[in-house]
Amino acid sequence: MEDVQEITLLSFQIQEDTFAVNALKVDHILEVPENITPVPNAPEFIKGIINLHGNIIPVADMRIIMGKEDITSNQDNSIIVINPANNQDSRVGIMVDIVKEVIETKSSELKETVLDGKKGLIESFEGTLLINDEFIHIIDMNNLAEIIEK
Amino acid sequence: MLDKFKAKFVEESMDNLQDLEESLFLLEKDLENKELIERIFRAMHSLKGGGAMFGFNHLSDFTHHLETIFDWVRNNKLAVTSDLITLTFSAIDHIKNLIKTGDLTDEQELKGHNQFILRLQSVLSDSASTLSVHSTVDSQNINDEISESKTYLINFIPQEELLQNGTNPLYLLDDIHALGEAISIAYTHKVPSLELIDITANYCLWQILLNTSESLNEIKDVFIFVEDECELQIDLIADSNILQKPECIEIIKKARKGNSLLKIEDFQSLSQLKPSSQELESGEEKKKITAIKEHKISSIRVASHKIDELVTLVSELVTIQAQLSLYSESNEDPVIVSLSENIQKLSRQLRENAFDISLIPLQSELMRFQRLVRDLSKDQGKDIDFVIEGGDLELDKNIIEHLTDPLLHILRNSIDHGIELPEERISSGKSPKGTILFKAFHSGANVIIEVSDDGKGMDLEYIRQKAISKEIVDQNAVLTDKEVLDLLFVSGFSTKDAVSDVSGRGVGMDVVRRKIANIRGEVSIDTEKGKGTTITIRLPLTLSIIDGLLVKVGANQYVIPISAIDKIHALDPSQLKKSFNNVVVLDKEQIPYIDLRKVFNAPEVEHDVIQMVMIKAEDRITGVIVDSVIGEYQTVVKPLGRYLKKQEILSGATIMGDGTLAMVVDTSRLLMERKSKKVAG
Amino acid sequence: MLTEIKQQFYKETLQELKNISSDLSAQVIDADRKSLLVDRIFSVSHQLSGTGPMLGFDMSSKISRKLEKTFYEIRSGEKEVSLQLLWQTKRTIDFMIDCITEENQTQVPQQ
Amino acid sequence: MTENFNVDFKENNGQLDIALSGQLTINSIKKITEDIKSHIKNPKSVSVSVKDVDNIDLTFIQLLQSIKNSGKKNGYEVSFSMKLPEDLSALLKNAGFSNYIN
Repeated sequence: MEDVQEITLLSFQIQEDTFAVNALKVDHILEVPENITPVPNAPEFIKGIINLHGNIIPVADMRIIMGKEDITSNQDNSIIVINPANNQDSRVGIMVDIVKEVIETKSSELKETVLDGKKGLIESFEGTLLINDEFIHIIDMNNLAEIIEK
Repeated sequence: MLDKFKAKFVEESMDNLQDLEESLFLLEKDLENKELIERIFRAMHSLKGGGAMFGFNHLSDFTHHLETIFDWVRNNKLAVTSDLITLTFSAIDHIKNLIKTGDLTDEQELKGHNQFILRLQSVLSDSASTLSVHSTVDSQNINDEISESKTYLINFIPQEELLQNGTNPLYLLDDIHALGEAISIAYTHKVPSLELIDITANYCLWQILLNTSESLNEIKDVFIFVEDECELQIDLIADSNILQKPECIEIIKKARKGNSLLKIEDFQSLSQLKPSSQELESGEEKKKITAIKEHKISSIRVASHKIDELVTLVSELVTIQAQLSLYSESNEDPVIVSLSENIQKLSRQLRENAFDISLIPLQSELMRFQRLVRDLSKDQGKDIDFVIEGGDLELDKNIIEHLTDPLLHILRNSIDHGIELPEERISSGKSPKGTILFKAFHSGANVIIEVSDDGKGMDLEYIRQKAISKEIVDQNAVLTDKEVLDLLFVSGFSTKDAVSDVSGRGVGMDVVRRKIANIRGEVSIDTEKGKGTTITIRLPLTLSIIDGLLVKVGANQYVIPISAIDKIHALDPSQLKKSFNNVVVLDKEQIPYIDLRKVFNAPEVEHDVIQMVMIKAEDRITGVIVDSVIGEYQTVVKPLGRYLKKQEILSGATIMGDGTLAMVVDTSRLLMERKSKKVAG
Repeated sequence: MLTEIKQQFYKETLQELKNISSDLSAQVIDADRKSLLVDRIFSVSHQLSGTGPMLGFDMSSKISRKLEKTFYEIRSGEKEVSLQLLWQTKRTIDFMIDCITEENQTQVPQQ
Repeated sequence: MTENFNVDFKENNGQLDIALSGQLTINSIKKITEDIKSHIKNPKSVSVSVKDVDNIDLTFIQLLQSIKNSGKKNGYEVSFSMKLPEDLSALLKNAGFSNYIN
């Protein structure tokens, strides 16, 4: 058996689904700025680049990555800047419908993620948490980074 | 915490190794340079010590053997040979490996490691015979070594207890004589008469004149176990052997007779040493020590990420400052305007300083090049003089990091395929020794690095034929020499199977060009059959700042590096419509062009006039169509990062004064893209 | 009991000193053996200077303290091993052999 | 412990001859010194001859010097004659004591 670890998650909503990422690897949560500079010839899910305190951060639209069709924006949209490899180069913003909450839990609470059919481009999840009858799928950040990189 | 020290050790060891390699190179040219030998020994010594401390046991053990070899060398027990230097070089490689990997776990590697240690040990045992000869030769053949030997005056004044503690001073004096030619003067005037004597006490003291080529340490070590029981002073009195000079013999006679102690000054007239030679000597030593200290203080070690951070912060400051300027101009508050101007001045200086800090001398990488040339030429039996000019030139560390591999590749090509074997060179009327000249210099806002060899040059016809056989060019194509050479850069032109091919110069040049292009550099080749080849790399001074032309394409702003721009032309859009095959006629010249609006999929807007930026690359002009030109702009380039590295035409982005972003166009990539498309279809 | 311990100590120390002395007489001392020797010299001198006085080997332990100090420095890297140093070490070790032997002889009758 | 050195004295008309041999080192030097002290009463001259030496060290050289100094003080002549094996004479010579050897 694996050691039981305390984990801190940041959950967010993408339409009807709730996901979460490791909160320790979240650098910033931003409002969607007015101008995201589009990058020509980039994959569809790359919204563009933004200026975050003098650094260039690419922003990926999680709704497209998750295979959602409706990508109309609203006021609650946020960008979560994650840093999977803990260096400047690996920082990327992911655009989500709404940021929900910080969850403290234990690794033993995680269940294996079972998905009905493919959820967009993501191939692996670190697990699923059931809180108040709601499934929260924990995104494997490295997998996400690989997808954006491709 | 320990990890931090460990990382520091690794970093420092790498420095140490570099120093070691540098010294070895110098030693190879000057086999008996004591100072170098000492430096080498020191470097090994600290590697060993640090290695043990931080748990690099194999490293420590291995270096210990190497250190012993150089301990022998510095004690004249072992001569420096070219073989020894070669062995040491490969030992350094092994040490590097041990530093990177830590202790070995792989069976095979461990075996190799142990075999290497045996090799090192055999160096010592092989010299066994020479050793025993040497130590006896020392005293007899001392006259042959006059030039190297020095004369010391040793004052040995034991305490009374010396004998009770089991020391036999006669032996020590005998040992002094074994170090070279020596004359001892024993002073017995303190011996009391029978009635008063404590017979087991020591009453004698000695002065010894010693001429030896041994080090001061070796002399001191004679007295190692009596140092607490005696006064000992060793002074250099002459840089040569003065023992047989009549004046010296006279001085000694007098001292013996009169029981009067010799003084250093007594020998002044006898030596070439300047007055107060002894002070001079220690003064020199002091100077050396302070020199080292000063050296340490004059530079400090900073983790490179901290410099990156500094540059980032300064860039941010510059950006904010630009915003402030914009605001103050529109605000017309004289106080703010003047404050803003001051901040602008300061931040510009600060920026220049910060960029200057991130420059490092090319020197740091040269060692690897020297190693490569040395090792490869030895392997291949080629005699090559590797000349370096401009090694102190400074470049952005990020550029240097990316420059090393391509340069190694170019050098390898020069050695493998350029420089001929000595006999071959003789038969073609050249000196048997080939030369590779590595030259770095400034040229405007660029740095040029040239690697030229006086080897056999490239066979253009061969390259042409090969390109034809690979269906890269048409059989009937008429190509200039330059165009033929450009074929070398076409990817897939030369492949690995060509490595062993003697005419295969230019192997992997496509990779070289790509890597150089990544740091916004350009590569070109000049060659003359039979005479040699020159590869020229043109680089920007720094990666993080460029002078750019800000242009607009669609809704986006882009920066085109000024260095690539020849001039700007305004065009009537109708001129493009008339053109076919993307060529526009200007001043009766056909100019191929690239429409950035198409490349970037920007919606085509009707303009009265559009702008064509003329890009010059490799003597060709290509037009780049943009919607409008905004102006010149000096800017800090930020990388787009790993997620957007596929966007090859863009080399980065820059933050404008108002906080918006503009992307930087990589012109050479843009042109290449166009070329490869053309080649493809 | 003390006599036994003393004899044991004497025998072992003497043997090690003799071994070291003969190793030091070798024409060539390669690096490996050298570092081993340094360790051995340190440990025998350390032992003798520590335990020696308790067992009545006053003189030899006094001398061994010099070795101990020097070889401590060598092991910690403060001092280097020169040929001359090894030679002086051999001289000292040889003297210690004489010394410890004599001390053993002169004390045995008293026990 | 048997003595491994030998001291002989011959007195003739105020002329004292001292003959020494064997181990002339720190271990025996006290005895040798006592012996000599007890024999030197009020001589006219002292002649020390050293031969068949097994070993010699500084204490012995100092003893010789001390005898010489006593002679100077008390007004008698002191002379030495030393026959040493080659290694020992080299040792003394290297230590600056060549004037004691003949």
